[in-house]
Amino acid sequence: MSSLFREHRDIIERLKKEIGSESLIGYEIPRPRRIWFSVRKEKLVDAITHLVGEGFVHLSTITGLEGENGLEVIYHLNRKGLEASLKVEVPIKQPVLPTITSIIPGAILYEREVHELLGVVFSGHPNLSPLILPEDWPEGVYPLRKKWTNEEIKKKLLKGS
Amino acid sequence: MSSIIKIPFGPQHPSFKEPENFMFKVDGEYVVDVTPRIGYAHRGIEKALEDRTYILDLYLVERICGICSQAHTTCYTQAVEEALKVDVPPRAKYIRTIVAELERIHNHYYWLGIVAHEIGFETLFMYTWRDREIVMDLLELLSGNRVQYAMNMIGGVRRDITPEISSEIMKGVKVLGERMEYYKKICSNERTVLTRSVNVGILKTKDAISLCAVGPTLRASNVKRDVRADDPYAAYDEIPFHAVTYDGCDIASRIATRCDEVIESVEIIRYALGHLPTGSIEVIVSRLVPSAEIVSRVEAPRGENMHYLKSNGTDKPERYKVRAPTLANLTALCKMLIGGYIADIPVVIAGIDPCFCCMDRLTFVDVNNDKSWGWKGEKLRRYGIKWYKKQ
Amino acid sequence: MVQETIISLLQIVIFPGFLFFIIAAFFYEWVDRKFVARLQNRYGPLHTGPLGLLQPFADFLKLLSKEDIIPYAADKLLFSVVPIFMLSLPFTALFCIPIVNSTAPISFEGDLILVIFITTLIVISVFIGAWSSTNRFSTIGGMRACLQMLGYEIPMTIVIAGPAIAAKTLSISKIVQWQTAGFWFILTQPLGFIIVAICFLAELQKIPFDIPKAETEVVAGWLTEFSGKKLALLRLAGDLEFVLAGSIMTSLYLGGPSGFWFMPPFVWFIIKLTVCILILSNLRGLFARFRIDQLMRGVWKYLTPLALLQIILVELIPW
Amino acid sequence: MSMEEELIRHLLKKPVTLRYPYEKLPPVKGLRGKHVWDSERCIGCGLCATDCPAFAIELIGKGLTAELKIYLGRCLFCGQCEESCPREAIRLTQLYELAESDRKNLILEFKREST
Repeated sequence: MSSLFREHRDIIERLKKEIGSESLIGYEIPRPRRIWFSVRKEKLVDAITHLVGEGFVHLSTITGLEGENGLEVIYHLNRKGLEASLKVEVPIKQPVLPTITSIIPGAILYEREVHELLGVVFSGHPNLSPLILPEDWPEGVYPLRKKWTNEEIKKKLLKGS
Repeated sequence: MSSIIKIPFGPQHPSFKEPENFMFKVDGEYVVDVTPRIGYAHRGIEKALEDRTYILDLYLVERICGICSQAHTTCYTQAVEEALKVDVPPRAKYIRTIVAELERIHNHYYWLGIVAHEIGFETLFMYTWRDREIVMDLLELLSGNRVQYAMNMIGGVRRDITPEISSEIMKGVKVLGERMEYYKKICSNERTVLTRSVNVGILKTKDAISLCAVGPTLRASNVKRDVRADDPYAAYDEIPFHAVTYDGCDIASRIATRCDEVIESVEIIRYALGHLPTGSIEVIVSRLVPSAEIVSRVEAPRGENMHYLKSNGTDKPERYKVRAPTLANLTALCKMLIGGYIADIPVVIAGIDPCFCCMDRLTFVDVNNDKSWGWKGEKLRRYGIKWYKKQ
Repeated sequence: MVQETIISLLQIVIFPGFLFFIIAAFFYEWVDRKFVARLQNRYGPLHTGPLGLLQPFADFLKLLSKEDIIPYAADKLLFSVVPIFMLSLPFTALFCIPIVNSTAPISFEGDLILVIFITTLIVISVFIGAWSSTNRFSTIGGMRACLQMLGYEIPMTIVIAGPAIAAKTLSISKIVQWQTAGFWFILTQPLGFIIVAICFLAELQKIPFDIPKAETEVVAGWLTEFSGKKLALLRLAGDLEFVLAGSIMTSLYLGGPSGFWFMPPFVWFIIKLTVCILILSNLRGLFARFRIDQLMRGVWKYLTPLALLQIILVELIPW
Repeated sequence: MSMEEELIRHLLKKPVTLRYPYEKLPPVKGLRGKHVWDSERCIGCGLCATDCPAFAIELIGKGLTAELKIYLGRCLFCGQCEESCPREAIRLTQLYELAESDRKNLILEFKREST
């Protein structure tokens, strides 16, 4: 088991060297084959390119959620069973993140989904059109945000139609 | 440049079992571009998961998809157990693996019937769905229900495998293995099936990796990646098995991959039944889940199933994200469709075994703003034929 | 004098005439559905009448009672004429087939060419029906039907000429008489029999070649807009075509109503017809559907040369 | 290589389809069907009502005089109520033919005999 943990720690060290230790806010290894990073917004693209270089080619998905202080976007990268989750915090007032579709083409759909349900704008995304919700979904209503509880959305929809 | 025509492959279409709409740009018989317009079966499950307790969520997660319900519940219960730092008794892990493999057999028989129906092979469709009854009866015997098994519970499994059930499963599984070998022989030698499946819906290895495809679609493009082998869960670390890969990158190799996977599942079930450890099958757990962030992955019949749980100490999850396999295969599907024949669209779409209600849990729409006149239903064959007449 | 006219009138209307053909059409649709069902390990029609025998008739009645919609943009006249026209074609062709004895009600030198012309006319009327119903699916289905006809018509015509050349006549009745005297053409021209079987499958739009009606791609093809009485007539026409195909195969290759034992010729004809129908049904349960381009390539690359080879063989082998 | 000999072999075999109203398979032992309620055992704790994913169980009254109303129309037959009941008061039987012509019959009313 320890060899596994040592390998995880090596990955973290290499990433720390790559993007500088101050922008790697925190890391954690809860169990074998799982690593959690949290990275500063500016260093996101470098961290992703570095990890892809390390072999984390498969992007399982991008999770978006509203944490205590602003929106959190988590990139779940995967290499042969080892799941590295990269967390990035985004202020709720100005949720903008650079897109990673140039590095991993498969991310194109996940980013559009986070954009639509959470309101995070991915700059440089080929076409950031809405993805899941119907065409007549009112502007600015992001269902996965805490503010928009079910009653709120119902009220908005009924008022809109 | 001959006329590019925009054709909607309508939400209501005989070859789709669920509402799904693809907007095709077609240059004569060849597909130039495809944009999926999905979301018809979107039920906002993630929002619903957040305001229900963990016990109620179990049954909501199970009903994300009709066929891969065991995969979703295994993934869910594993996530919650990891958050609770509870270790499930080994016998429960083995039972979970057995039911998961039975469900894989069930899914692949179902899928083979659908593909046979798409290429017009009615007889194979009838035969595969007749043999699927065997595995559904086994599951009913084991769990009390043919489709939504409700076998998993947070902290273990609800029903035990008695010796008679285990011998019954052994008998049924043997028949299933032989029948699948016969179907594999048919699908790889029958001339009419080959003409409709070889070099159809090509997904090269390079594209499969870069577009993050998952499951049999990925393994049929010669990429050896299987969650059961790489990131073993339940009892997969103690059960010897190898991931099946083919290098044909087309529908024929996807058929062969799934046939081999059924034969592999038969071996797994036999081994698991033989080495079933004794002991209890469940552990009583508290209803309040301490706060944690968990990523749990399972190899569903259609591909890698990923759940993300963020718990906050109460009895309701704070955020629960589900990413179904069909969603990952969607970009790969668009790649496959482009450049292919129009007549092959139903087969190629059926090739990735799409489960739109899985995917619609969260899905994609590309509303192109330029003038796209919506034809009811699907008229793309007409343009294919007109192009043929000119040829 | 009056008696003969009544008898011949009865012959035309009742026995080897309309009523018999309609009953034969329903019966053979039932045989086809039951046989393919048994091949696929299921029951097939069951509850209407003994062993589901009346199921085709029940479908026919049900459709007659259904609402008959003419699409708004459709060409009204053509749309209503086509079903009747399509029903009359197989009838006329069936009269040229000797059933009771070895001369058919209509038999003149060259009725073989009339029958082949009628099979082509059927496809033309399919196209007119499809075109007049201005539905996208039906136009696609109509186009596909014509493309398919381009494919199978030529090999079928070449191969059917085989028995005509061997029997040195162009009348089906004389060919049958020649076979009753001599031997059946299936013995000397087995290749011809196979090619005719495949071409009739394509003409009847059965499974390997049901591209015009491929429900997974084109909903119901050219049949999409027809409903009610028109659809009932069209389905009946389809069944009659099925009987027509079977009877052409029996009369050209299996010697029509001729048998050596005590049984009357009519029973022999029914037995041979059933055998041909079962062959066609078996083929129906065996294959997956071809794509339109594969069909065209397959027909032009394999079927037509084989048909030519068959004709050359007929020439070389004297008898 | 075609399925020809397989088809012929099945020609004489008995078809697989089960003609339901006339031939019925015996229900499997563990089948989850219609509910049965045991009034002595039930202590009216309401756990089944809270744990029902489809909110199909309604508890009337409290404690030992509680009665149950089950909406079969909404029930998933998942067996969670059977699972959560501390006293095994509610059980799922093997009765699976629950079709009704009238919606009111779909509501199971479990009353206590008023002694």
